[in-house]
Amino acid sequence: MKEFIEGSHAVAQIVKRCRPGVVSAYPITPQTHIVEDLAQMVSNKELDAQFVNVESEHSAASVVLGAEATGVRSYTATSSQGLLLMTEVVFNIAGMRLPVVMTTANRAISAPINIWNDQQDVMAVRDSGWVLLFAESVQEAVDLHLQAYKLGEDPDVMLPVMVNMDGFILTHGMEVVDMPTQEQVDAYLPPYKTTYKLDVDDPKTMGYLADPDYYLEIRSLVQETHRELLEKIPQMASEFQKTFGRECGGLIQTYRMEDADQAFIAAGSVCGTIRQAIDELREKGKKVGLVKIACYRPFPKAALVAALKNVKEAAVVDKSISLGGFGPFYTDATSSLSSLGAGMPKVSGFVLGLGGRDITVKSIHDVYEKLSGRQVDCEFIGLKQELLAETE
Amino acid sequence: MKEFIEGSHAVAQIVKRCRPGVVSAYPITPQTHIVEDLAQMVSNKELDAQFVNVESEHSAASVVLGAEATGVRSYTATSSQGLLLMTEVVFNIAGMRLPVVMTTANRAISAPINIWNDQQDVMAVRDSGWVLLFAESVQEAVDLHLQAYKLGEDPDVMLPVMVNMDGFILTHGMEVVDMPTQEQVDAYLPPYKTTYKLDVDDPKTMGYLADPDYYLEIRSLVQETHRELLEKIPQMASEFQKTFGRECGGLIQTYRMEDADQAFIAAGSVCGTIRQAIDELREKGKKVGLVKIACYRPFPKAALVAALKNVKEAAVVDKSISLGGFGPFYTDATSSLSSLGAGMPKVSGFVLGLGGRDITVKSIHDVYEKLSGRQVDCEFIGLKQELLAETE
Amino acid sequence: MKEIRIHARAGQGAITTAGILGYAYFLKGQYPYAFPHFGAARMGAPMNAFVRIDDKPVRLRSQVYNPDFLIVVDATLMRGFNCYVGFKEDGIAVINEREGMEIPKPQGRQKVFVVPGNKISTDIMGRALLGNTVLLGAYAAATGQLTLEDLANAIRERFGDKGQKIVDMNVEAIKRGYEFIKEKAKS
Amino acid sequence: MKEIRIHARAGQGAITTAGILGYAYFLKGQYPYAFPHFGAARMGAPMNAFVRIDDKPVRLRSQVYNPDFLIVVDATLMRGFNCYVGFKEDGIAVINEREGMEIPKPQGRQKVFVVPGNKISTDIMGRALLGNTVLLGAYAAATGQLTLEDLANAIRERFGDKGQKIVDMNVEAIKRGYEFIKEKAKS
Amino acid sequence: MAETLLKPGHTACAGCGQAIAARLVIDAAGKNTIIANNTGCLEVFSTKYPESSWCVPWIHSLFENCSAVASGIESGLKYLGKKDAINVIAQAGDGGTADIGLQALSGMLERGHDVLFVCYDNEAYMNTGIQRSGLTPTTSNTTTTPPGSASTGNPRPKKPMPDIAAAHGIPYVATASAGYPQDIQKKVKKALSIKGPKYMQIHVPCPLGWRHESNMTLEVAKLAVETGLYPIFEYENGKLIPRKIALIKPVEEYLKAQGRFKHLLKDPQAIKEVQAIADFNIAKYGLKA
Amino acid sequence: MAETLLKPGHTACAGCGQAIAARLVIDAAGKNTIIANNTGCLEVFSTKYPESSWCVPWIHSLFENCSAVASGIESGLKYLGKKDAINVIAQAGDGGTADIGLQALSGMLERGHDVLFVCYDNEAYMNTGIQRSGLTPTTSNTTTTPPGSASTGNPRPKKPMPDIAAAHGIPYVATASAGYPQDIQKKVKKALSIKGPKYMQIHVPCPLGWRHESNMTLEVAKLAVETGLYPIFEYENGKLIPRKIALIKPVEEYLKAQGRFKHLLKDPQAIKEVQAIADFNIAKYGLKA
Amino acid sequence: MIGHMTSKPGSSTANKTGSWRTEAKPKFLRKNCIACRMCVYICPEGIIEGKGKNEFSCDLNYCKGCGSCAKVCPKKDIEMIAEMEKE
Amino acid sequence: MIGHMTSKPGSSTANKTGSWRTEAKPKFLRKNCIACRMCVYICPEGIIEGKGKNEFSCDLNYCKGCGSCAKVCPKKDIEMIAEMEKE
Ligand SMILES: Cc1ncc(C[n+]2csc(CCOP(=O)(O)OP(=O)(O)O)c2C)c(N)n1
Ligand SMILES: Cc1ncc(C[n+]2csc(CCOP(=O)(O)OP(=O)(O)O)c2C)c(N)n1
Ligand code: SF4
Ligand code: SF4
Ligand code: SF4
Ligand code: SF4
Ligand code: SF4
Ligand code: SF4
Ligand SMILES: [Mg+2]
Ligand SMILES: [Mg+2]
Repeated sequence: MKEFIEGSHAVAQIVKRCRPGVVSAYPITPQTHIVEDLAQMVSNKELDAQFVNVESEHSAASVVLGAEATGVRSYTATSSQGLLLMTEVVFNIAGMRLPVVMTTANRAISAPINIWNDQQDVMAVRDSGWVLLFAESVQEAVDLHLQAYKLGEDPDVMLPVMVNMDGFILTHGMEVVDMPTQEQVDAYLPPYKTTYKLDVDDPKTMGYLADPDYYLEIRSLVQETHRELLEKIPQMASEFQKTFGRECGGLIQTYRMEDADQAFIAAGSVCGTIRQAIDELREKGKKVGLVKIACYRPFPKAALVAALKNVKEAAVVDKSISLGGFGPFYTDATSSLSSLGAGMPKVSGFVLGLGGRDITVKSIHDVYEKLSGRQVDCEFIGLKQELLAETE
Repeated sequence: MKEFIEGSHAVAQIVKRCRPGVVSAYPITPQTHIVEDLAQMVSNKELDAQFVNVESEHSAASVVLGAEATGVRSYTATSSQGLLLMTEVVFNIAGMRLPVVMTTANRAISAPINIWNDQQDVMAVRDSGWVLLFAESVQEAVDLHLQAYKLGEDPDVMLPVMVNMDGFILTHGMEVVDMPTQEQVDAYLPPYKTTYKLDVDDPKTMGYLADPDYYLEIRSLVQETHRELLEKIPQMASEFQKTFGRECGGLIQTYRMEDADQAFIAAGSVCGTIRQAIDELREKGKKVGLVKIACYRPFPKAALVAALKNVKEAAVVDKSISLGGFGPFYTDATSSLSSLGAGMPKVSGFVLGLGGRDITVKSIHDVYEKLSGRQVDCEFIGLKQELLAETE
Repeated sequence: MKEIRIHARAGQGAITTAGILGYAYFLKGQYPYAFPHFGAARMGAPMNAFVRIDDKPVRLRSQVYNPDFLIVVDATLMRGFNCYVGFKEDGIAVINEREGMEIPKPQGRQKVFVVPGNKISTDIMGRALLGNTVLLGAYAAATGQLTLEDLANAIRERFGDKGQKIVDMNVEAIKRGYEFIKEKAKS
Repeated sequence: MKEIRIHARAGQGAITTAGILGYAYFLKGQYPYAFPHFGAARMGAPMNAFVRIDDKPVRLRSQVYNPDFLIVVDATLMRGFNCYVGFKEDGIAVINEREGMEIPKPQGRQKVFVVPGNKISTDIMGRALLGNTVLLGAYAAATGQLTLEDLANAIRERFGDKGQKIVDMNVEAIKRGYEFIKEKAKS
Repeated sequence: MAETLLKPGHTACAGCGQAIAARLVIDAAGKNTIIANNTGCLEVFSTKYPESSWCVPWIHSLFENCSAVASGIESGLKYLGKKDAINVIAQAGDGGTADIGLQALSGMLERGHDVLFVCYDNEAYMNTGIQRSGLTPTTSNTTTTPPGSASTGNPRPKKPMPDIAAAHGIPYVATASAGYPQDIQKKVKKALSIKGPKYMQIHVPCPLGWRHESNMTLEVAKLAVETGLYPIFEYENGKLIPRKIALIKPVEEYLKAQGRFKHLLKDPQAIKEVQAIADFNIAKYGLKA
Repeated sequence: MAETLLKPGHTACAGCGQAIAARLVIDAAGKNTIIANNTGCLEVFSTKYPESSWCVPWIHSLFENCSAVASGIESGLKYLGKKDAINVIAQAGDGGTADIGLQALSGMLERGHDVLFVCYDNEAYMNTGIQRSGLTPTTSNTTTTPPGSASTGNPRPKKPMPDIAAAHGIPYVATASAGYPQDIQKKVKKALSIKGPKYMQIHVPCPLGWRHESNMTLEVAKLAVETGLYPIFEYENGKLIPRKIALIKPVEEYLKAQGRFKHLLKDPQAIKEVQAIADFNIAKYGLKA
Repeated sequence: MIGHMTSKPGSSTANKTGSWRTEAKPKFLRKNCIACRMCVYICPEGIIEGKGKNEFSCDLNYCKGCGSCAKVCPKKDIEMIAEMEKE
Repeated sequence: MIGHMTSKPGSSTANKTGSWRTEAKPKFLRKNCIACRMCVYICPEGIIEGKGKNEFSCDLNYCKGCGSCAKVCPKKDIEMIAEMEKE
């Protein structure tokens, strides 16, 4: 059913319809509305779940870890500093292969402190083993949560899934969303059943120590599962499309790429602004398109290469940066595209929108202008020169 | 003066000679010997410093942050879970531009828990803005600490520096080390002086909130400093060589690369084993060499490209992995090398030694064998097939 | 595509207002995207909310720099700050009147309507709480974008669970705002 | 390059032993690399220490799989575990005797010396604490790698700050181990 | 301009109790003071770049680590031989104190650093929009403990943070209230005259989060004290010194002044339970005059 | 094989007090128990893959979060409607309890989860090689508080963790000792019969870290109790119930049994100070028979 | 390099929060003032000054009009008046 | 997929820690035993069994020879004997 609804409310609604048994989170802007809604639902008995108000994100993640290990579907959400504070647990949850679902309301990280949107936070855990999905719109955020549970809880997967949605832009943006009904959700997502749990009738030991004789193989199996996900995720997207009649998820999505010889590569809500810019550029006769990274881990190397093998130039739009290195999307993308050898397009890397610096259509045009110029690996767009001067 | 000394003792000695005013750390294997030694020195009045036994790594990092902000040279060391637990502070220290020096005794990360060596821990903070140096030997670990303080405290740098040394292999390995004397250290490293500090006579506000109008520029300046470091670090290495008569540091180091048409790319102690393998391969007439990443952040793109532009094939040896992606060295290296366009060598990526799985000369030969085979991006070396089978 | 910028102080209900506005467009079958922009400050500090409307889903995620329509919830905001920045040449603004505050003159074909929102609200319920709703009625009349019924429907949907009385008062506020503009147009 | 593997239980001083051994080589101008390998277990569990020696800095960082020399600090380790795995064909082993423990036979040209380390230690100081030191003396004699003086120098440097008595006892232990082998060779 | 070390131009809400108390604290401490501040309203409203309201050296790092940062500052000053001349204050909201910052605080107390910790207790996470903290009182309506068919607001009792601090065996613990400004300053001065770790917790009404008029800050704070819901006391070397209440008022008077307790007013049973908490406090801390 | 829920084959040091206590605890709790265990000796020696000593469902996540993991387990069981039939125990060493795990523990206590927390107090970080923790007693020689010309070992007092737990207002707090095995089991059973959060702290000698013979575990534990250095008591709903000491022994008897206090034996002043701690405990907890 | 990493002490005075006031502002009547300083203590902006009786005033550049001073004055010697009213 | 993520209950019994013993092992004399169970309580390995008087024994497959049982036996009915000695 179509609704005009705030992103956070929409996510809370879909999470509720996924029937988690335990919800635990710690407040941080701009994630708060999601968990506040869930708290209200529990208070009103609309949602039969244990809502655990913890004392830090480290414990929020640990509570859902414990609940999930008890065989109960769990949910948490965080952002920015919260994600950094729970880093150790985030890695641990993946290593323990517990299919927790977490929403990250993407936000800048300290120092300096800044509550606005970018995507630096999620990058800090891109090695952790979580499946990392990125929503472009509120609709996608909703649909990805549904897919996240189904994907993570697949007995052949058993990995946690993070749905990234840009803070404020999507969490606080109100949009028209086709909300899956409870019936649809129940039909799509079966209750969580597993034997991998703490059960007094079948007592297992979880979270053991693995010495050098065993560790390598155990870690390699996580990587192996990610490799398998490169098949499963597109399958899931096409099934989803069949069931719900909407395109959502998958590894990548493309926009006007059929005949493109120039392309943007990006993820999240900025793709909308890029689409707008592309339409304008197309009107001027530029053959430009977009490859949207819908799933960042596993990294969709083959899909990306296939989508870009015919373009001449590409610009990667990163809303984060590996300081002293490059934008993470840029690095992964160029690394992957290098497999094209001599056929690799000329790719430049741009960093935009850190700390909520507004990304306008003009920003995208600025990137486009530079696409054909000197190749750059990590150029900031939109710097105010007067602020760069030494102040003391 | 030459000594036969355990890596941890050697590091503690050199740290002592750098005269830190505050040392704070939390114990974790295999970092413990370093801080235990420092504790003993303080207890014996050999070192005039405040030794702060904290309640967690999060606080260890916060204590040195506070001390450094008071204008006092500080030191901490950690490893693995400890580094993950202090992630938020690690990012914060760099964002606040406090030139803390930290030793990371590199170790695997949970789950499963494993106390042995690999380099997954440092990778979790590779975006943070810290300068990341890697030691191949105990000698290098010693020398890099000296350089670390000088580099980080440079008024034009003001960034924290992490010296990575492989856990057990270097921290618990005893080796012959030419230890810089106190006089040499004093001559090389002046006392830390700064106006960027908490001072009741010049009261400044540190750690403010920066909104979207300011944040982007402030972050970009960290990146800019990293860019400048690409010049400063080689300068520092050649000055160091002049003063101490030893090669140490710099961005990269090469071994038998003059005429090489095949190369390994690696960092840390595994480079020693690779050198051994190279010598053996050279005896068989293989023109193979090594490019060692001595500094990982800033990432030495230009140096790497220059060193490898003439090789045909290269193998990246990662002792870590971005699960669902590739080895971090592999990704950064191939991304950088892709700037060679059609001239880019064929590069394959290998993951070795996670969780302390011993890397032998044979392991390196195994990698070498695969170098000329099918190009791979992330192949595990040394997996025991029997452990990969489903056990339940 | 139409773009609306709302100026208010944190705590003055700009987001709710944007939400109702968006909802009215939604009920008409259009695709609004409404979103706030906060500073770091607290209750009382200036902030914005934006609404962007199109007949297909809005993808553009940037703030609104060249609004077609302006809604100024609190005229004191115009003290020392130019709410008209980027205002379209043929834009229409609806401003909540504030005693003693002079409203800067618009330029060219821009139209500015000063509406005694708080006064009308006080008329209706004894307090100024409905000021924004009055503005919405005025917005509909001034821009012709929405009918009274569009807005009343939106109010009913959004405030339905708050009780009939709240709904009625809000609908009344909308009507009064609407009529105020219509009256003015006549005069 | 020579490679030595030490078998011991955690807590039995294998690392100190490796350190002294390395130190003796170091004082001779060589480049030892000595390092332990622990399991996750506690005091009493089997563990290894390794020493690798060369006349230029040792770069190879792997464990020792094909030792030239073996030192077994506690013969009970050989109960159910083959300490000879990978032992070089012409390797030399020095094993601390343990009453009632049978020592497996070496193969081919391998030489194995069983030394009553603990007994000699008890002779010297009333306790078995110097057993490892005795083995070092025996190692020197059995392998010819080091002289008595090399080891005594190492002891003096490493234990100097523990007082003359400790040094003397250790030097004595080395001598006795050394002589034990020399005697044996004669007989 | 008025002489204070916390300058105006900050962006706190009108009537903010925390802004009042923070100024009283720093003015009592004086200019030879270094402050480490956790994330929270106070930090946000006083230090938006490129401006700052602080006239003393001041640092913010994260939400949870001001105690550890202050430990580092104190250690640095010790190393420099300057500690005796300079006060170090670590300060935080209730969330930054009793929840996410508790461990760092406990470590600081346990290690015996010469630091005064000040908790500005507005009884919820205000900076992020009024979520429950460990110091949120029972039944309070917050966005994460909303009343509903299955709930009367926050189900848990207020965490006895001063007692937890005192249990560490530190020399000085005190509670205070924005309702009694002079008392705050007296206690800050007393605390700073004592060597070692000190803990102060100040009740600071938040018009936004508690939903009271912006001019009611002092009144509301006083009512909390006068009803026994916010006991004012000191522990000097573990010895309890209560501030007696001349005339104890019924808790309704406090509750009805605030929107966060509005849902209680039709629920006499819930009010009784809150009264029981006040009675418990009055007995436990000997508040009866 | 002996009937126990903690099987042999684990790799604890010979004579390990923690191994003794952990077995007593789980055997008293019984098989309908789920354990969340912090990193530490106990976790490492009992669960090296592919083996495990535990016969109950057991989970380890990290060094600091067993309380939060247990909170999650308890919440999961509540959701499943199974909580009443199943005990949840969170357990950790002293470091995992009073230092790095304190905040998660405090949060668990404050939220009122029905979980028993057990701290195995061997008074240092043993798993990493005997570093000081918040529960390391004054003067103890650890690798991070080594005696030296400027130090007599650990300079700080032992953190009063049971009092800190009790200050949270939880229904049951108890100390126990490996010197009194039956008492441990009695208290575990009592604790599990009470709903809500419970805290138990068990003194467990560590032959490796304390440097005593492996057969002295029980003796040493008893001496700690008999000298007043390790007071044994319960707080039932805040009410103190001490275990009286029949014959109070001088602290030397305890100190001289252990290498970690060896440096004190030539330092009568230091011994006096330790005796003062015992005397303080005896007075504070009413230990005199 | 790191000049941009600090803010200057007291620099927030550049931010004239008096503009936030919308309804009311305080008027110091200076009639019955007993110089008890309660208004000084309680002002969240720290902008009330004065020494002797009837000498108190506030800095309207920053006053947010919270009304606390008027509320706490024991002598009712401060009054909140309409914002637009001339003092 | 996740079978390798758990260990089986009690599976550590595969690890015969009796091999760690180097010096001494307990001998249950079974003469004066009063079945007080102190040895059972105190054994860190949890390997002492027995019900009635003089019926106690331990499992030497796991006994690390710590000597605690012998030390605590109020009747001195357990003795530590040399490892190599036949029982
Ligand atoms: C690790 C982390 N988690 C969450 C946040 C978000 N956050 C910032 S301030 C705050 C609440 C502050 O509450 P309190 O300490 O009570 O101070 P107040 O704002 O109420 O004065 C929260 C949840 C953060 N900055 N960092
Ligand atoms: C975040 C983190 N920091 C440090 C460690 C290293 N570490 C593991 S166990 C341990 C000490 C455990 O001490 P305690 O809790 O007292 O248990 P014990 O081993 O003494 O029984 C330490 C420091 C870790 N695993 N994780
Ligand atoms: S929300 Fe509350 S604490 Fe924060 S500034 Fe406003 S009144 Fe003060
Ligand atoms: S170190 Fe201590 S606590 Fe750890 S296993 Fe050994 S005796 Fe037990
Ligand atoms: S509160 Fe009133 S009486 Fe007291 S100083 Fe202020 S104006 Fe004067
Ligand atoms: S109204 Fe409020 S802000 Fe203004 S002077 Fe009075 S107390 Fe201060
Ligand atoms: S301790 Fe001694 S007396 Fe008691 S049961 Fe054991 S063997 Fe028998
Ligand atoms: S010697 Fe120790 S391990 Fe062996 S049975 Fe006796 S108590 Fe148990
Ligand atoms: Mg608060
Ligand atoms: Mg311990």
